[in-house]
Amino acid sequence: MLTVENVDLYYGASQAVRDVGFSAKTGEVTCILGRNGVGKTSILRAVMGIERIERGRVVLDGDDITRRPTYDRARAGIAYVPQGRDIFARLTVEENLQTGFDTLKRGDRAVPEQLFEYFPVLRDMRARRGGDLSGGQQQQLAIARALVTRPKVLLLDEPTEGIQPSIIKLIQRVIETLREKGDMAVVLVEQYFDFAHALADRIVVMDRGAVILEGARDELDEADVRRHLTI
Amino acid sequence: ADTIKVGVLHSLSGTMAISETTLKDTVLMLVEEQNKKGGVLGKKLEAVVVDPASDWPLFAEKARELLEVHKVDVVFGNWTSVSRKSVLPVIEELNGLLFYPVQYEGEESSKNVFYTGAAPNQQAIPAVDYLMDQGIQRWVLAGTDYVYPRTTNKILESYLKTKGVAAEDIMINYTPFGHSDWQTIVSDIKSFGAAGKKTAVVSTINGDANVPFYKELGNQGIKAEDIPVVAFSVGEEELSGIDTAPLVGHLAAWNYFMSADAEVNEDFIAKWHAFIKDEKRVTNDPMEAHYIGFNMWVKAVEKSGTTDVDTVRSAMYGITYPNLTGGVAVMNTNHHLTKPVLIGEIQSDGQFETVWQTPGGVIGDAWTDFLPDSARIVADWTAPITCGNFNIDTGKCSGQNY
Amino acid sequence: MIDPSETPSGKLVPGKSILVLDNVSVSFDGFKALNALSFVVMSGEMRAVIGPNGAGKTTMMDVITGKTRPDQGKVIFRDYHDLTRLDEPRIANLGIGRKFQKPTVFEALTVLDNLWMALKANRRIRAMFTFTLSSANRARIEEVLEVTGLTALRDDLAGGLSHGQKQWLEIGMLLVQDPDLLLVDEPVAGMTDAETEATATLLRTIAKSHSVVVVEHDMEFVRALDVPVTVLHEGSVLADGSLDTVQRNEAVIEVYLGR
Amino acid sequence: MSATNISLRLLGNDTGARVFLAAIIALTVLVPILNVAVPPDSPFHVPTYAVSLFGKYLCFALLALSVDLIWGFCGILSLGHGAFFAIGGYAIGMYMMREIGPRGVYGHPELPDFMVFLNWTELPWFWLGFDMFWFAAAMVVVAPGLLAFVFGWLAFRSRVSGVYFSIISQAMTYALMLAFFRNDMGFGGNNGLTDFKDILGFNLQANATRITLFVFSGVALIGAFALCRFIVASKMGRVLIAIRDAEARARFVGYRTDMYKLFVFSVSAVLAGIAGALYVPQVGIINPGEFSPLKSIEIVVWVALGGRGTLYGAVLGAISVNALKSYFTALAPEIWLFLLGGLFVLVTVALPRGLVGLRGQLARRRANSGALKPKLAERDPAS
Amino acid sequence: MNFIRTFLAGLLVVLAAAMATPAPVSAGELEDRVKALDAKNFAGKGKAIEALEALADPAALPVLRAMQEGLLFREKATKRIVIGVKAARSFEIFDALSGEALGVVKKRKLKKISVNNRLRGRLRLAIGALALTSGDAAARSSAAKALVKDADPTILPALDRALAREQEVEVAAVMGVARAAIQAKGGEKSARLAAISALEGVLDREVMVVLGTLSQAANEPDAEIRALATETLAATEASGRYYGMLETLFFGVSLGSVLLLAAIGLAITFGVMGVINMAHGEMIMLGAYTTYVIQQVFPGAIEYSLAIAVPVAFLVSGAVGVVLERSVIRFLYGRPLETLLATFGISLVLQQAVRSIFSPLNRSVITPDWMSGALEVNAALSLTYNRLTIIIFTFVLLLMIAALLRYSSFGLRMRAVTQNRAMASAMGIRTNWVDALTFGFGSGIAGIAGVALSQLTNVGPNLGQQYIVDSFMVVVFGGVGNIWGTTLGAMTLGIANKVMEPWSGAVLGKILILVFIILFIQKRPSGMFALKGRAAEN
Ligand SMILES: Nc1ncnc2c1ncn2[C@@H]1O[C@H](COP(=O)(O)OP(=O)(O)OP(=O)(O)O)[C@@H](O)[C@H]1O
Ligand SMILES: Nc1ncnc2c1ncn2[C@@H]1O[C@H](COP(=O)(O)OP(=O)(O)OP(=O)(O)O)[C@@H](O)[C@H]1O
Ligand SMILES: [Mg+2]
Ligand SMILES: [Mg+2]
Repeated sequence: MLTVENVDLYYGASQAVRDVGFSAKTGEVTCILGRNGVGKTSILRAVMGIERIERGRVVLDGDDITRRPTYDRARAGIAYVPQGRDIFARLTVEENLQTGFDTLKRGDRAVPEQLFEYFPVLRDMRARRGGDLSGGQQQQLAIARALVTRPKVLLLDEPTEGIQPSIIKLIQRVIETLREKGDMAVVLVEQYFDFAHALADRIVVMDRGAVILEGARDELDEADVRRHLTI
Repeated sequence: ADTIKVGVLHSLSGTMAISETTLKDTVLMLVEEQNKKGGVLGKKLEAVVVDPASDWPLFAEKARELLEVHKVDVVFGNWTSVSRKSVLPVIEELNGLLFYPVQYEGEESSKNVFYTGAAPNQQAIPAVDYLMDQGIQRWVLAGTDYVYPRTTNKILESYLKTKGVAAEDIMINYTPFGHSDWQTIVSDIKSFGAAGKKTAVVSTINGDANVPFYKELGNQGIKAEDIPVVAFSVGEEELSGIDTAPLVGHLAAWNYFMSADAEVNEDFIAKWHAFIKDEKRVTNDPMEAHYIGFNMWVKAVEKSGTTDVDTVRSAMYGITYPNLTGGVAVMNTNHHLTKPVLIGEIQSDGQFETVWQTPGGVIGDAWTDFLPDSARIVADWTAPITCGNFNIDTGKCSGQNY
Repeated sequence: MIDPSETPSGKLVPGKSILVLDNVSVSFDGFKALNALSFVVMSGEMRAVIGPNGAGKTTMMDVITGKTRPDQGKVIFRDYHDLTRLDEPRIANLGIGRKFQKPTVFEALTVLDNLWMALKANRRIRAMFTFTLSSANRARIEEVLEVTGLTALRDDLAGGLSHGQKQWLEIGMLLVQDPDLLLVDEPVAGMTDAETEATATLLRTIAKSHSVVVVEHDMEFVRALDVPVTVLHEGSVLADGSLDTVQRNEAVIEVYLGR
Repeated sequence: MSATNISLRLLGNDTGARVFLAAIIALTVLVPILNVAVPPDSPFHVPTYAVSLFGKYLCFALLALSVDLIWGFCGILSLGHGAFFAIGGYAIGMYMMREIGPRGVYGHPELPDFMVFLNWTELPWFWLGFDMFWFAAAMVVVAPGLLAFVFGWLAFRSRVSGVYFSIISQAMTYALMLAFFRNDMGFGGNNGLTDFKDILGFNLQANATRITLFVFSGVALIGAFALCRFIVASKMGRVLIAIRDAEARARFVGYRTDMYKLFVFSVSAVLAGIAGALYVPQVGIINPGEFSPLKSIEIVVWVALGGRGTLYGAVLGAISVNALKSYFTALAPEIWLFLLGGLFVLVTVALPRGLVGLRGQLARRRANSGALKPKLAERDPAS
Repeated sequence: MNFIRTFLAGLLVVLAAAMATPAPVSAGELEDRVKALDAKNFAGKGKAIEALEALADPAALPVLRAMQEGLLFREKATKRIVIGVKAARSFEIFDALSGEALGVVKKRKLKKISVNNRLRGRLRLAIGALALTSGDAAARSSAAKALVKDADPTILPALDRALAREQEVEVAAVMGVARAAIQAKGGEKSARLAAISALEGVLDREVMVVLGTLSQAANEPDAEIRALATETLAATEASGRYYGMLETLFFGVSLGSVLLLAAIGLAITFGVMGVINMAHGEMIMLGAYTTYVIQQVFPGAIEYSLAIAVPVAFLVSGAVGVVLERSVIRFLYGRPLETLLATFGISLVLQQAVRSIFSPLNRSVITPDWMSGALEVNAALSLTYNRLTIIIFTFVLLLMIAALLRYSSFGLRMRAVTQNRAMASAMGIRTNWVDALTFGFGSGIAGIAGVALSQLTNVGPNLGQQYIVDSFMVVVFGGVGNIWGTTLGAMTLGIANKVMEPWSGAVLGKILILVFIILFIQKRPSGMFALKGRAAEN
């Protein structure tokens, strides 16, 4: 289980995240919603350790990982699908997937065949350079790459961006499967409300860097949530 | 001032540090020696060291600093010609006194500079004479592409031709500074030398390019007995950086070799070793040049009783001082020295064995007699001529800045 | 150098094609990204292009804007210019503007400067020194800032914008550039549903006086645009027509929409 | 990072530039006065030694400025800018050689000394016209400008950029160095051109000439600074930054980036040429060493040290590095390289925006304010 | 008929020569003549050598050899002629003739019997003549080879004697050539014609000179001999040209591998990591100095010194690289241009450090015996061992690096980290380790290059600067970030340079190469092996 407590984050002098806290339980999907520029990406980056936080804690399964470097967090079981994909452009698709091996024990270092079933296009393009792929293909690769590490916590930053409808449906099913397996906590940042709402167990709504609404999906009023996203 | 200041203008960093650092140490040693003897005119000498960093315009700046800021009475310095050319206007403008210790291409005689290294007639011509005497008929003139080799080769070419060497028996080759891949050239030399006539290479290759050149000679199996190489820029110090085993027998022409069999020399070497605290360090020709220049200056200052440049300069003419190789050097009125010329063969221990020596001293000639334009010019800084470039045709001096 | 003013122009000539792609093919190391693609955009028309990931939509835009040279085929702009022979700035100066799939803005410039840069104006070097902002232009920029919701961020460096804000900024740049033909690659990726609607309205307004090609995967958005749709697949046209016809097309469902 | 500075300046409160301009103007005015009007024994007297030293620094500053214009604002890292400097220097050097006339050592009425003793019989064609000052002065501008134009045209048109551009610019200066080293080229070989006597009839060693040259250097620097500021403050400046940052994107907005680059590159080369032309009469020698790639790298180092993309940072960098060099080489000849090298390392690590960033950094210790943190994707190493 | 007569005549000569073998001379005679070697001047020494040679006593061989190598001395006290072998600041001496060990003496106690080049030539002839009867086949062969060169008819009887006795086919062949070369010059016409024909295809330059001389009217009155000589020479030269081309190719490849060696570390630190590493040259320099230090520390193991130096240099330069990365470079990722400034500073510091520690003078690095000399393919083509070694070494190194980058997981991590540091970290890759190791690895490789380069050039504080510009040129020319590009770039530049050099000269050649690079980059703005497509943009 991932817990974020009282996080403040600054870019230079301007504060992007204010006193944000939430927790993501294993076997659940936690959705972070909010308009553009409210700090969703920033909080995920803070969890991953890419952005330094000024105050607050990040706790994974009881361990305080606030001071740990990014790669240690990855090794501890957090995987990240960044916004904008961040594919290793000059590595092949295959190699992109293999970059996740460092988090695995030697014996486990293989790309699960299942990933190619989720994203068949990756199989066809195994030897192609990541940077040559189309936008949507890269997005699929980014998700697959995160799954290679077999994480305990999966951070997804707008994973459906640029992906064709049929695959979005598929991703939805994949996330559902992962939830059902019950060994992973999923944190999903999403703008595509229907998609998010369909998947979410818990919803966190952010505005101007702060959490303004939080709760189990079923407890929250959908219209209320939508209202926060429109103004 | 209560001390007499001696400026030292040698590069301690950059490409020339390799050669010039030793000269800085030499001057420091000479100053220390002199101070042990009580200094000059009852005053201590004080060395002012600056680092012109192998940067030619910086030489000019530092020279000006020495003269204007530190007010030195004399400067010992420079190695490359271009650095000398760069400081020349400054030294002349401020009426300083510079001792230049390195063999060079000549074609210069400044009122304010004493040239204690060899002029071309004190190195190149005797060396070629010696080789001709050894039966050499074919010549490779190999040099780095800059003024000194160009001039020297020009002089040699015209000299060889006057000696009846045919044009096809002379091969001239130039390489860039720091040239390091000698395969083709050495192979060419090999073929050139295999034409039946005895062949020699006259090398004016400069600086760092020598090591790879000699290594390539060794590797391609060119032995000194087959094609000897006589060099004008390779001395003991350069050899100390090379594995000399394959080079035995190649030649160099200088006015001084460390192996010279003379009491003063052994003395000098002992002092050098003591000063530098390293028994393995060698001595070389430019060091001797500074040794002679420094001591002549001391003598001249004592003689004139002042460090005033003009007085000291007049006192310099005709001053003698013992060479380290025996005999005495004389400062001529053209600001060049009379010195003996020695030809030595490289030994496996990195020393030279003198194989030939001019019977007496050779007068350094500022303006070579082997180029038509410069043959008409003489330098004489005493009356009635009193200039560094007197044209005997027009009877006038030209090119003076004062 | 072709000066745009010297060539046949005029904003809208109804009933004439503004852009014709004729049998265009592009391949990368043997892989055909575009396969004999032919495609016409009429003057004043807005057209949506959809298709599976990797169908060649972005590549098509690359070809039109001069980024990628096709192996074969012609791209004719306004019946006159063969775009495959021109370089990017010339094509841009002819009146073709583009929004990239991955938002690309000038990160070291402020939001305002980004708009300034894109503003329709003489792009010659000489003109740079005499350039001053006319009051009409000033008003236009303010208006665009308002539309894109960036007014408050006008003096921030574009590099510090969030993903969605960059997306908006790029749309804003396209607006001030005011080209005759707009190529818009996935404009609403990363936008909230409300913003998506706003964007659709915006595009519809623009389309009244411009020709527009929009690429999107968001079917709600495409529906909101209410324009003819072309479906690309494996580098050529799979189907076209209204969104409803296309959505019922079995092949489109199979490769793109999913069941 | 420099972009903040730029935006600030556009808002009109660039104190740095104002302070800088004032300082340079003061220097240009005061140094001659303190040299001429103040008696030598006064502590305020500026010796002639210092005048020519400062004059040299000003030329270097101008050179650094020219590099900052292209590197700081347009991202063109030229590792061969020394070539333009040297060419400007050669142009004026040739004029001064011709002006020696029959006063050379061999007394030849026309040929410079080095030609006489290498047996040249007549002046090569490219030396013609250099007996006229206006022609030489024109060449100071035309020759580097033309070379930059041709080189830049070739390079920018075929979109050579980033390190590729840097390295071929280095190849250019390297090739020129080797060529000028050759005695056959007719530029005096490795000794270059020396022994100058006067310029426009004024004795180079006269104090008045020296001071005039100094003042000209100062004026040139101020003028060039104003020009550069004008360029970067106009819309041009923003286009240049846009090109630096995302050249491809700028093309899609309709800017012919190759032409823009060519323009600033040529302007910059001309400035470098002028710097060279002012430098040579003051140091009294021009030789192919100025073409050496290492020298060109040094120029870039001055700019980086001072702070890239601010113009006055470049000037500050050039002056401080050279002043330190002058100082250290006399004070600590044996270890000055440790000091200078160490300084370079220290500045890069501790002062990411160079010396000019120091002020801002002290003011805002907290976080690297305003600085763009690199996003996930890093920039291309070449930019 | 004619043939038989020649044969018989030959046989007779051989027999006569065999019978003329002088009787062993008295020991006293030998000793006197050895003493005479210590003459006052070189002319006197020359006479003494001739006199000694005339005795044709193999016992004189070691004396002459020692004299040639400058190891013959007169012991000042006893006036004895001795052979000295250097032993740490003093000499171990042996009696010149008996070889009896006479103990160790100080250098001062000995007076060297000096020689000059002319004497060395004379000595070689004498040694050659004596060595023809030596027990060692190689010695006989080289003696015979030397005879070709000095081709002197006076040696003919001795040569024939040796030829008759010779068992080894190859040595006999060399002797045959020598004999033909000597015979071709004069004597009976038919024998001369036969000798000339026998020389066809012998690529030895000396032989060609003989033929060349014979084909000129000025030297040879007989038209028939002239014609045959001309014809033979033409045939020989044709095959010589072919080998000349091979030689140029070899030179080119060897220059190419030097360039490659110098650049390959940079291909990693700059090409892969994007650090504009101005201190690269100094890493090479450290490697070269390591070689020097190793040779100083193990003076007895010169032959193995390079083998020891390679790993040590890798560790030394690599460790310095790691330290630099951790202390400086790591603060500069994301600011690649600043690395230029910092590494420039580092390079100044390292240079000055070496100057302070080792003095500004060049250091002498010894070439092990197995690397000196040349592989004689034939007389026209010989490949120097040091170059051969370096070519092979370079390629082995290259393959190892390429394999590491391409196939090892370290290579993958390295590429991932340098492409996107933050994302690599998010994938669990220890970026700080990988960065340090990558930079250390590139630096270490530069150090290894330094070991090899110490065999070709100066080992001094400027070593690095010599190579830095060329290295950048090669990396960029080949296409940044591509090891194969670097390789092909280096080879192209090397070969182009060597093909051009003979007709343009070294200086112009170098300029042309630079111009070529500039123009080439216009055509391929991202180097030879540019990455194409979208991947290149991000
Ligand atoms: N590198 C940066 N430097 C400065 N400011 C930044 C930086 N990255 C983000 N910001 C600012 O921080 C705020 C939050 O950005 P963030 O990317 O977290 O938003 P978001 O919620 O993910 O938005 P979106 O939905 O558009 O992706 C924004 O106002 C943005 O301008
Ligand atoms: N340089 C290249 N090398 C190899 N393949 C490439 C290259 N550029 C594009 N491709 C391939 O061409 C195809 C078309 O890509 P394109 O970006 O045009 O797709 P798209 O329709 O825009 O997809 P998306 O909806 O995912 O953005 C993809 O399969 C991509 O992998
Ligand atoms: Mg975001
Ligand atoms: Mg696309």
